[in-house]
Amino acid sequence: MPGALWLPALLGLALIVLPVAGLFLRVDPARLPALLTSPAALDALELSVRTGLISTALSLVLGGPLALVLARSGLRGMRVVRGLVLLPLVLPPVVGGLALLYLLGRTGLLGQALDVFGVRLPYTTAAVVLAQTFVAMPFLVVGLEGALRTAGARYEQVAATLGAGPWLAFRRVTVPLMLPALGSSLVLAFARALGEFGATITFAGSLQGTTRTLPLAIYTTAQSDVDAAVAMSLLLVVVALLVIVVARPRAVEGQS
Amino acid sequence: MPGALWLPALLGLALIVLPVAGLFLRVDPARLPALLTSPAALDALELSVRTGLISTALSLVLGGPLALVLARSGLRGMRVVRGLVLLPLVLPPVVGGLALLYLLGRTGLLGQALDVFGVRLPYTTAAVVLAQTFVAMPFLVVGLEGALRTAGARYEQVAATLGAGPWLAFRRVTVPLMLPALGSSLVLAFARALGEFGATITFAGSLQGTTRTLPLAIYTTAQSDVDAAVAMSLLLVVVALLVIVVARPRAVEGQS
Amino acid sequence: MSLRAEIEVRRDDFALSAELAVRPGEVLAVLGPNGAGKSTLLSALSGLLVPDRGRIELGERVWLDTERRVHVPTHRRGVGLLAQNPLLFPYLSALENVAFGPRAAGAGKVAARRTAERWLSEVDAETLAGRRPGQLSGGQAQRVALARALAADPELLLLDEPLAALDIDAAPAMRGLLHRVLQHQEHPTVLVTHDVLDAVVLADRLVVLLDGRIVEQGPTREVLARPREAFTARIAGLNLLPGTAAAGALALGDITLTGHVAEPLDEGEPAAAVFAPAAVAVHRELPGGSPRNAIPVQVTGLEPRGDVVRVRGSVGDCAPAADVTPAAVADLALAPGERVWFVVKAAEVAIHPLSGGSSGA
Amino acid sequence: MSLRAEIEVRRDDFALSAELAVRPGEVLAVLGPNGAGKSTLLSALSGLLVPDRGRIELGERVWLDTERRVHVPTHRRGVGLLAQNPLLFPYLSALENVAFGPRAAGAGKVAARRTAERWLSEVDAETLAGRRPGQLSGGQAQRVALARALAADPELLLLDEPLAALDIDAAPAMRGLLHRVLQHQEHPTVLVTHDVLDAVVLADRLVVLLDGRIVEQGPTREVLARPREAFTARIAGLNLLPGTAAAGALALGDITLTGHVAEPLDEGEPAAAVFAPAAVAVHRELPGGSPRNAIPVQVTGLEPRGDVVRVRGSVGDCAPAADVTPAAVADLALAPGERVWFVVKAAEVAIHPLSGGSSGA
Amino acid sequence: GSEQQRTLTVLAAASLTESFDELGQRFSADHPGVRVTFDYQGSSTLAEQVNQGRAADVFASADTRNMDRAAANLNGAAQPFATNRLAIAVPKGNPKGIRSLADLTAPDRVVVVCAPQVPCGSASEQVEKAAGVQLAPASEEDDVKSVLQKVAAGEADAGLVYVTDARSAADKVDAIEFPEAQQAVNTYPIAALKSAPEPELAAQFLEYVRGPVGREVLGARGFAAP
Ligand SMILES: Nc1ncnc2c1ncn2[C@@H]1O[C@H](COP(=O)(O)OP(=O)(O)OP(=O)(O)O)[C@@H](O)[C@H]1O
Ligand SMILES: Nc1ncnc2c1ncn2[C@@H]1O[C@H](COP(=O)(O)OP(=O)(O)OP(=O)(O)O)[C@@H](O)[C@H]1O
Ligand code: MOO
Ligand SMILES: [Mg+2]
Ligand SMILES: [Mg+2]
Repeated sequence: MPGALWLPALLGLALIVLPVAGLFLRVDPARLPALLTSPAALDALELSVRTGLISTALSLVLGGPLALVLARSGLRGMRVVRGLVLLPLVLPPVVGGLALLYLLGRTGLLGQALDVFGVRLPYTTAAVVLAQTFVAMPFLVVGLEGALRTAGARYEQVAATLGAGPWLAFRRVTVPLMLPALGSSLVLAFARALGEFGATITFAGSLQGTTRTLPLAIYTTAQSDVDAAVAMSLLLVVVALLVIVVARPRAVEGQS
Repeated sequence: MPGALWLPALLGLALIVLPVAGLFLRVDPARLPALLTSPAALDALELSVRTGLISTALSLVLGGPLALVLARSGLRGMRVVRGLVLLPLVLPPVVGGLALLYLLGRTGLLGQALDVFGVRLPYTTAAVVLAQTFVAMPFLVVGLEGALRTAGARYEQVAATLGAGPWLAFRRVTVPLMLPALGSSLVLAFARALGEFGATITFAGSLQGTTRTLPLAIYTTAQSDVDAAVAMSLLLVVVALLVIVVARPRAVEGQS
Repeated sequence: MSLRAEIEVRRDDFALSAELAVRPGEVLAVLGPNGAGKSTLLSALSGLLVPDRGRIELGERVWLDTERRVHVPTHRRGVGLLAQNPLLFPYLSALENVAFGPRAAGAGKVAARRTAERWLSEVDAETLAGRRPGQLSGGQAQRVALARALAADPELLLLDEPLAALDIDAAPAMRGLLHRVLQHQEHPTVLVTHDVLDAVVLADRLVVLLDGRIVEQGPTREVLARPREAFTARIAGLNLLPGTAAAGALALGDITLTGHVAEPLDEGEPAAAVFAPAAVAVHRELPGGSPRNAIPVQVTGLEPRGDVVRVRGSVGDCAPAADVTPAAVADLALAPGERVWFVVKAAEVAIHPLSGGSSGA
Repeated sequence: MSLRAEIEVRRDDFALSAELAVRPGEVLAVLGPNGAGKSTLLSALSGLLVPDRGRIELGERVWLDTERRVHVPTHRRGVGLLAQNPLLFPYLSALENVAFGPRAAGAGKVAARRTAERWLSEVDAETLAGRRPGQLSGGQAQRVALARALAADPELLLLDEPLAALDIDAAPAMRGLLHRVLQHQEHPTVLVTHDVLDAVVLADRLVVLLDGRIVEQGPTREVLARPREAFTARIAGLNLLPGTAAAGALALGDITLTGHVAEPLDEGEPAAAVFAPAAVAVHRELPGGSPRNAIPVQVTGLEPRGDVVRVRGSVGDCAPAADVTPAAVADLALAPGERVWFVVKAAEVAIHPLSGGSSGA
Repeated sequence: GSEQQRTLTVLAAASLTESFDELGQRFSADHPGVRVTFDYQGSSTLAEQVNQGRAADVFASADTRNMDRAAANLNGAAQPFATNRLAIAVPKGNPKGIRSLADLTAPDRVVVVCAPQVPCGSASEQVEKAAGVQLAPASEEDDVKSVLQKVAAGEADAGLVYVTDARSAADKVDAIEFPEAQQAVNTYPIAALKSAPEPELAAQFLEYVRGPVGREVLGARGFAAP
């Protein structure tokens, strides 16, 4: 690696780390314990972690196969589908939330149908999960698809010559080969789900304990007390770092 | 690929495509031309594309080397740095904007220093670019780093045995090997920059022609006319799809 | 179950067109120069590559029929392919790699492990069981890959240079292993190799592929003993000089070679003189005395071959070789560029008819 | 500039400890079984692997000195490595791959292209210039990789099995190319091979690596003519039976072998009898008549070798071989498990002292 | 004539969007060569930006609290220019027949309000207290427009919004005024900023907003005079 690249690398790191660090230097340590253990903060934290995990799992279950289809089906038109998958990324989250609302809301196309069965999504925790999945899944799809294409189908072909059918090859070849990429894609998706704000507030609303996740709580708090909001962001950052740095299984990082 | 995976894949695709499609079915085609060619929309579009491209370039210039350092330096502590790089993803964008404001604002740590030279960043187009870079760069870093680790250093080692120094190996081996991953990472970063809202409005404000990008214009419009805002989102989606599906050079997609 | 295949593959500037049949228990060796299409042939048989046109059958089962749009995917063919690149699964240990096939065939964990252990020890790699492929040397990886292919116990075994990268002890050992395994199985096997020894030891029949086409085919020893193509002759280690038949002899420009004529030959028919390099004596001057075949050549190269030196000469388009002792090389002061006589007794020369107008060596 | 290296690499259950010196223009062949550490040695010399302990010098320049913490990175060593896996850059054409080295050395686009074209045609791959590595056959890729390594014109050339995967025509051609190239250069070369022929044709000196240690070293023909290790003897194609010296003979348990003693030997000293398989006759019954060496063996295997059959026997820990005609095999009804006599004339046996207590074959 | 063009920058609470857009146009028409640009955001965000040194001419807040936060950066005292009060927004046609605040407590009503942290939310708390009702909202939004938008989309049966907001969406919602709203009248202050690049224009704009044109435009949108 050319040594000169350290300069832009450090600049890039500074651009990310300095603002965040500066933010947290503003937090008054004396107020911190009270702020972080307030029921509002704890409720929000619990809700965020719970919904974040569920929507990451959902992203995996739906997005994983989608990535595989994109990378391996070899069908025409996959270029366009690949573009479509990125839509939630481009749309301002609020518009994404609107889109979900218009589809699944009481008057929405699918929402009306669901209403018949007594299922109402808006204002529920399920809506939070859906909103988060909507914005987080593309990360998983894009990350996995790239890795699948880079890895190519060689090993899956070897598995076929050893008599392994598609499922076995998938379980015993594709999945283990993808573990490192899966790890980083899951982390991306989880991080995005954890930070999701606009789509959630639009589609799910904001009610403590039910739909007010940590980012929503932070935003609401910021309306009256910016410093308290910053302190709450600290909570979010700590949780995220915990997941990313500590909890992320080593195995998933791949052999270095 | 197991055929049964088509089911969750299609479900995932539906989760993304149906809401967006539903949203756009609501747009009144008669109003569309007027909405899309209003000076407000055109100004915002132009600003969005311009800043989006610049911040994508900036993400590349700073984030590319950062990815390389993360993947290749082999230093201890890279785990933590990798976590730090994901911070902008986790932070609600508004908090990210606040962080930038506190760092680079007039009273900010760096802002004070810049002020001495007469440089004021917040509420300028440069601030839009910074905000977008802040949120978009992690995508590039994570995407590239994953690909770099997957590819391993084998080919760079071969280059070294052919007498290529780090720079040459970087230019003629690392970069071409990374082209497919670079392509998808750049698209992700550009998409994220294009959709960026919270950090921009907080750090750069929302002034037509200067800092009011398309998502901000959509937001402002939504205050008075949700349907008009949805129509403007259509513009955003079309631009994004154009970039992703059409303009994205084939070469960058790698050999299939 | 016997294999019958008829395959056509077209690529930019390469076309493979081959037709083969391998009987149950039979081993077919495929020889041919680099780029002849050997690996392409195996890809097509395994189903990893779909030929542009063709038909493949194993026993009653039709694996491919481009006309009727039949294409059975690889994993349903029960085919085993050892490719040129070992491609061991990088995240599995050597043992787990070998156990993959038995597991895929439905064996339990313990049974698959036992099978894998047996095959690993067959290829003399039991001590490597726990290693990841990244921790294996080139030859070790090759052996594990061989064990993996054999452990899957396929109905059609395809081996692409299974003995490449092996050391001088491992190669004969693996060849012996393959010999034992292949001899006792009822399935057909196709074996690609560059080493005629593999063909001789392991194969019942032999196919020579040149530029995508099969140019020779038949029982191994027969083809090697009566090579019709210069390439075949070279792999057989024999000299083959093509010319036209004359009464009990071969006309090669203004040279006439006499020898043993195996089959009746018409005068003027294309034919070739075949003889071993060991049968060739090298002389500076044309020797007198009893009638002998003497070919004037220019020395083009000297290659030590174990305890003899192979002297390569050129005459017209042909490059016959002579094996002589190092002492003779010194005595004769042989060196590239020198003009000498290759002398061979008529009793050592066999004259064969040549099918078609094959060109010189 | 000569290469002097002293290297120690430790891995879980493998340790390499080697010391070598290669003079300018000299070619050192490294032979050894799979997993002996040959590739590891080249990795260390090239700088891709940092040894745990050691010192590497090329001429005046110190590339590695673990004590003084000197480690010159690979690209500053001017070293060229052809690894066991061709690893052609997948996004470059064959020509661009070969031009990579010259470009890295600072040559202009046109000049590098010309150099690359020249080397491509040297390896007989000029028609492949525009192909991507994915479109090359195994042997074609190997040739392009060879051209790429040579085109870089390194100050130390490291070749790991450069002739693997090549066909029967390409292998001698490439060997000839290497011979020409290596003969005329002033840089040292280290050549890893499994083929003794490569060593004989290409190398001035030879090192035999066994289990990470150098067990034999010296001028190629000398080492091959007087192998002290069974492995060396096997690669040399010679039988080597280790025992203890007796007056003009070798005691091997209760068998005594007489032969030509090259150097004075003390009685009881470890020594070995060396003879060619071709010199061995096989008999069912112990033949009478003039004094001969007769060794009772059990047949363990039969391997056709071109026009002869190599009969492998076992006696004690040793596995001597005999080359006989197929007719003899049939006459004697030879088969594995049979007990026969290997008979060899005293004039064909050389008795060499053995350094250290090397074990049997 | 871009050389002569002067630009006035106004930071205004989001609830002023339609009124100020119109005011801006009329101000430009009355002052040739002057362009007015607006940045509409939540009042608290704008106050924070002003405190972080944002250069602008005029700041119009939706409440006095946020204006007070920015006091140190104001050029002269803030002056009230409009008031606003809450109304119940219901989907067009009032399908659930809502008449009063008390009607919102029925168990199957989906009600959306502002969070207590934002001005409209604290106003909602005050009117609840005054009416002696305890709402169980499905969501507490961060701004009025979100509340309005949920009602307009039919996702809520009712929401507490400002009269002005309800009127701006008159084609989608009906506004139901209720007496307790008088207990939480919200005052909008406006002020020039110290950092103003165009202090003169800023003063003129302040006058304009508080003058007859301003009153007319604001009044038409439902604002009351202070
Ligand atoms: N993907 C491809 N596209 C175009 N040509 C190809 C491709 N793959 C192989 N070829 C060409 O097809 C021919 C046959 O290749 P194949 O790999 O079958 O040769 P082979 O007989 O196995 O040679 P080797 O002994 O070197 O392994 C070669 O000329 C090769 O260059
Ligand atoms: N990364 C590794 N970790 C642990 N052991 C390794 C690793 N790489 C190689 N080895 C072991 O080191 C020994 C030497 O390997 P090396 O590749 O040098 O052998 P080699 O002489 O080149 O063999 P071959 O002829 O098969 O190529 C082998 O026993 C091998 O299993
Ligand atoms: O106008 Mo506000 O500050 O969104 O209540
Ligand atoms: Mg091949
Ligand atoms: Mg090796």
